[in-house]
Amino acid sequence: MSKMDRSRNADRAVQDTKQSDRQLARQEGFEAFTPWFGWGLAPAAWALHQGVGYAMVSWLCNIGTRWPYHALTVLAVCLCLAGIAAAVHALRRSRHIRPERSAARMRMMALVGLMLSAAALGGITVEYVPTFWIDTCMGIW
Amino acid sequence: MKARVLVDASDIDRFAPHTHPLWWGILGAVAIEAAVVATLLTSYFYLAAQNPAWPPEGVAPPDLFWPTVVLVLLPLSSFTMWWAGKGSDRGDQRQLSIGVTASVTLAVLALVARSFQIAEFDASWNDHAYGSILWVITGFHYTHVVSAVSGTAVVAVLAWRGYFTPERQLGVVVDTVYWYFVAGVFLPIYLVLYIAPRLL
Amino acid sequence: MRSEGKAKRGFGSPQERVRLRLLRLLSSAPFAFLLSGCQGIQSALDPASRDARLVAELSWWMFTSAVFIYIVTIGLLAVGAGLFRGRKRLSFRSSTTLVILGGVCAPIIAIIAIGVSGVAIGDETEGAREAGTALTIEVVGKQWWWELRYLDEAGEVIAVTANELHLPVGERARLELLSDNVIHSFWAPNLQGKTDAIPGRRNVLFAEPAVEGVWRGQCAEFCGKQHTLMGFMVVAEPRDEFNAWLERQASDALAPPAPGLDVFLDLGCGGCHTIRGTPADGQKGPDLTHLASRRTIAAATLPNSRGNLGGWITDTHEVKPGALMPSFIPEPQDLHDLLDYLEALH
Amino acid sequence: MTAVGIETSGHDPALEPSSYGHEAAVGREAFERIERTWRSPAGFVGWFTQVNHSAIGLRFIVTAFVFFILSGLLGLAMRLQLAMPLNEMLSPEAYNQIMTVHGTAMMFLFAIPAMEGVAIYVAPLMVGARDMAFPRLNAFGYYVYLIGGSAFFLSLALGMAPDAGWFNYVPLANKTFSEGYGVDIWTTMITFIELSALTAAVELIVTIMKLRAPGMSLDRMPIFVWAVLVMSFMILFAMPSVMVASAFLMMDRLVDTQFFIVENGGSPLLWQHLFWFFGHPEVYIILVPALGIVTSIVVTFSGRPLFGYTALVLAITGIGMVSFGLWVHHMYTTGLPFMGRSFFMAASSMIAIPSGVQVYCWIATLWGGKVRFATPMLWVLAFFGVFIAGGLTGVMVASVPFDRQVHDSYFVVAHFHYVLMGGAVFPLMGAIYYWFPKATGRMLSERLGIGSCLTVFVGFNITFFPMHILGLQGMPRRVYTYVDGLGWGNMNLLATFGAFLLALGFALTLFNVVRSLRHGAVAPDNPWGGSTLEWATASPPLNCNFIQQPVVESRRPMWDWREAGSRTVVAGLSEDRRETMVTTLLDARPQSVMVLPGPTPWPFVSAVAASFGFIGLIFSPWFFPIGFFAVFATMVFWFWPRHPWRKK
Repeated sequence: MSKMDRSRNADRAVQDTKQSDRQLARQEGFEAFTPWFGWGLAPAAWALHQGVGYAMVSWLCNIGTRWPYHALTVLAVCLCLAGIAAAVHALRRSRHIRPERSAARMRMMALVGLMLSAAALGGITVEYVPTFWIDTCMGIW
Repeated sequence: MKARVLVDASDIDRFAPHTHPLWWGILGAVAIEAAVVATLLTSYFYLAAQNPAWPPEGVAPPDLFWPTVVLVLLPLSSFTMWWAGKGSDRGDQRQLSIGVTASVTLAVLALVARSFQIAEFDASWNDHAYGSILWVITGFHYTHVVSAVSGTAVVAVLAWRGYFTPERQLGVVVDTVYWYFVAGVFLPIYLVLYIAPRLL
Repeated sequence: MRSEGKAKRGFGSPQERVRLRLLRLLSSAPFAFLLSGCQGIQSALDPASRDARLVAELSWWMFTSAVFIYIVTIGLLAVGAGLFRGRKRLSFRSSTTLVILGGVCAPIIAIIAIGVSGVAIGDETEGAREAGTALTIEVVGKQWWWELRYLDEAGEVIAVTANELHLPVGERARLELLSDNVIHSFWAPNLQGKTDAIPGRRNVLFAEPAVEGVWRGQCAEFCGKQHTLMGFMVVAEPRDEFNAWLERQASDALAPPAPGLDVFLDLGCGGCHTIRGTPADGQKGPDLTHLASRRTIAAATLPNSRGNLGGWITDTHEVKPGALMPSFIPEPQDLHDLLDYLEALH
Repeated sequence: MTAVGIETSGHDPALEPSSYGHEAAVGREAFERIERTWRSPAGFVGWFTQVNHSAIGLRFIVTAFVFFILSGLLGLAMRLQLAMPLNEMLSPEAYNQIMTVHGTAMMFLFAIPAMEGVAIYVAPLMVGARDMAFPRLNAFGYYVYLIGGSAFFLSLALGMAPDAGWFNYVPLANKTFSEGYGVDIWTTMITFIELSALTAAVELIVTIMKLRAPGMSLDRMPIFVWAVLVMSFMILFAMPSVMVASAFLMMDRLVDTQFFIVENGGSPLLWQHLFWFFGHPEVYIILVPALGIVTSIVVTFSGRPLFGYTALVLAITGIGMVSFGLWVHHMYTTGLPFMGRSFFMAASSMIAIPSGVQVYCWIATLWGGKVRFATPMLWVLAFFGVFIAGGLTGVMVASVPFDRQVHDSYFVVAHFHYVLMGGAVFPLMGAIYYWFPKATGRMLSERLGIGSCLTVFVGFNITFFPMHILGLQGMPRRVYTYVDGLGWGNMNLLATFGAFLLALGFALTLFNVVRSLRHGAVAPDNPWGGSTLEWATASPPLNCNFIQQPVVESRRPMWDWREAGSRTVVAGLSEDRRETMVTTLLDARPQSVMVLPGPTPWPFVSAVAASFGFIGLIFSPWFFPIGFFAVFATMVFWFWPRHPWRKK
């Protein structure tokens, strides 16, 4: 294989061993993690809302008020919004990233993170809204 | 079909302990263990919520002295382990051997303290669900310290015999990661088993 | 609604049943799915209460929508995968539209429908509704039969019976589900969805028959060897008939002491069974004080007849393998006396 | 290239070369040297030392299907017993054991290991690795599975099988109500077998994250690999829950702990929560890789790139996430607060969105393509027909009031067979027809395959469709018989008839496999014209998988290479030791080279030591320390540090 072949393939290829992920991350700093936020925040927000919400139902019935549950929902929604914001930021940012291959990968991660966060937000909504029509103490004997 | 060579691997590093897949494998094992601990602690709170009194009437929450000793000893042993790893990175066999041995000694002391504390438990495992979960969580962690100590003891023996070259230090790196986990996981256990019954 | 007579219809000779069924199957196989959904004294499709009717209607709505969605999806697949040749490839935009409409919008509509109907019907069926739940019954799951304790307003036990739940028509009865052994689940599909009887818990279920009738129910949570034959009957009757029934159940045994009672006691039946007003006061098995008033024996397994009763006593494990009651084989005359006595326990 | 790449033309497998010239690529001498380095030892003793992923993966698949046949026969026995009311073919004792073993074995001994087997066999090939990251751990996992599964089935032969159901609800599974060793065998053997699932999960995660061929960044990974990755993470977080639960139950029975004893502060519902927190993700653990299989087949047989790659990754990840938030829908009837249940009603119906997205992405991919209806594709079509129906009933049972009627009735039996058979077994059969040529070098008979697929599809629907109606007519699950006169006889007889048709269909495939191993047409390297890397090696795969590790520049390297007329590869890997590339997590840039260990008996010895401890635990708690130190001793030998390769 000639030198010329090699250089012609340089952009498409992966000969860029010197520029590792870690170096890319260092160069990007905090930015490198933003596409991942949605992946982490969405399940966390949903698990928090569902798990803690579920565990607190009997207690809510006892104390006769629902504000802790509303507060929990606000917290979970904020987490989802943070995930969405980070993903949107990463999407914008990915335009400036080189090589193009890394940018494409980053766009995909950000897109999935964005949609996961949106899905979690949807999940929280469909769990939260019906509770307005449900008596907290129903089914507790 | 013609082959076009795009990557030449002949010069690439063959010994890369910190990016070695085994390092990721141990992270996987740690994730599993962490999930087990989380399940155990959740079960603890679930059982607590199902019972009118927790610990049950007439049972005192476990004493704080020995667990606190363990809480000091285990991070200390992690520190010596880290120091040993530093030595290993530099190829300093002596620092590795001393560090690892110190860790094993500290952990054995922690085990002794833990045994005293188990002997002091006010509840037996077969009295009440409280006793059961208390013993099981404690036993789970005890077993892990024993396995970490046994594994590290082998590493220590090998270290004194000069077995680890910079190419072969993978064992040390992996053992260290696991050690951090075993030491670190005691903190949530400590908070749940010893502090929570006093606050709730 | 199904009458009591029909409830007993089925317990015929097994060979004959099989032959009949084969014939019926052959003649009606193509329509079997459609026809057989509409009958049954233990069926969620034949509601006898408002609760069950709401759920049945919900079911039909869901089935219809599901069939519609199924046909549309499979139809699109068939068209797309080349049912008609020369179908053009979808552009990126139409593909996206397809995925968003079919994969996101349709499910969202389904989720909203499920949520709204689930909350609304759940609220109707699980709530006490009007406070008029004067009647409280403790339903205790046993291995493998049901003990029913009727309570008065103070929560004291008035009457104890087994495997036959009587309810006044048009009133909402509160069933409190208990167990002192394993988990059972009380399910009378014509009246209400099921709820578990779990040791250490007191779960509540409401039953409100809208019409007179007799239905069957069954344990729905696997509870050991004889989970299968752990049935019960539900009888809905007008309030005055119910009152008369309850009054009789509350009384001591109405049968006069007879030779059969001595056989009963000599065999040791009293160690497990209670006949109020006699020395028999065992707690392990069903209360037999008014045994003859029940329609079935062995937890709604057999019709209550002299022959079945005799067979049950002498060959318990042929009828119900694994049952905790041992078989007894008394002298023929003793058995007759015993059966005479048991049949007199009205 | 756009994410869709609609423009790319279809691929005709007839144009594929029969071999990509593996020997010619490096020359005969080097080829033989590399193959010798990677060869698995032969012979009886050699068998116990093999570690190559292709060997271990095949073993997982074959063993899983043996268990599938055995549990399927148990299913037939149950159907025979239920063919008519008050049938006395099986005693309740026998029926309950058979029912428990059927359920447990189908889940733990067939479905998960079969999916893992396919993943272990295919995923490393698909990512272009020469083997998995921890070959010896792989072998260990297999022996654990083999020993545990065999011991479990042996208990049925000995008549002491567990009989408290595959879900083992306490208090029924407590010592008081389940005497004998049955439930102990369940708790120990299941925990033991989970160990194998966990090792496979860690192994797959690390292999996928670190051993991908250079250039295969995360957005170029085949969907199947994504699915395997998600499955592995799900195993990682779901299995510990059931391990803890079964350990609790084991201890309750063995050393009198009180976790589930109500009188002493225990809670039966704790078991249900822990069990279903595992049990619900479990069905998605089985489903998710099947979705990957379906995607692979759809892409190959429509001959065009996948529509909605990102959407599918999202759907699979979303299913993984949502599946952990559904477990309480198995407990709607346990008397939990209604508001609590409403959360899970919402979450359970949410799963319809990712499922819908996938189905429509596949439809869009197929739409207008030149679809080839070969057997793998037929199985996928059968999957559509069955799985969509199962998914729809799944959305129904999410509804609390509806579920309170059908819960624990035959409706649910119908529902989950539609989902599990439709969602896992049909794609798995498709996978067999799809990858059989790759694994054996022989094609399966198309004729027998079509016959098998049709028979299975018809038999399946005759068996399980009537169960929907039976359930609504009030027939509860887990009953060994039913009294006459409730109108259930016809449907049950029909279902039994269907079950035999179903069995016949599977028997046809079995016959096809056995026959084609000898007499099948010889398979070329890429018989279906697939786009992913497993088709780049010989059929059956070379010992080293790839004589030169590939370099990837898009999502469909095989099609790129065909167009360009040349392959892109890695050079410079050693010929006389087992080397494979380690690449970076995200963009798969070359990072280092890993030297893999060769054949060794230690995993087997270690697995035997572990099984000694676990089987002993059925009888005495003292086997815990004994097993612990026995395993430790073998592990020391296993991990004894040696120079990464023999010095010349």
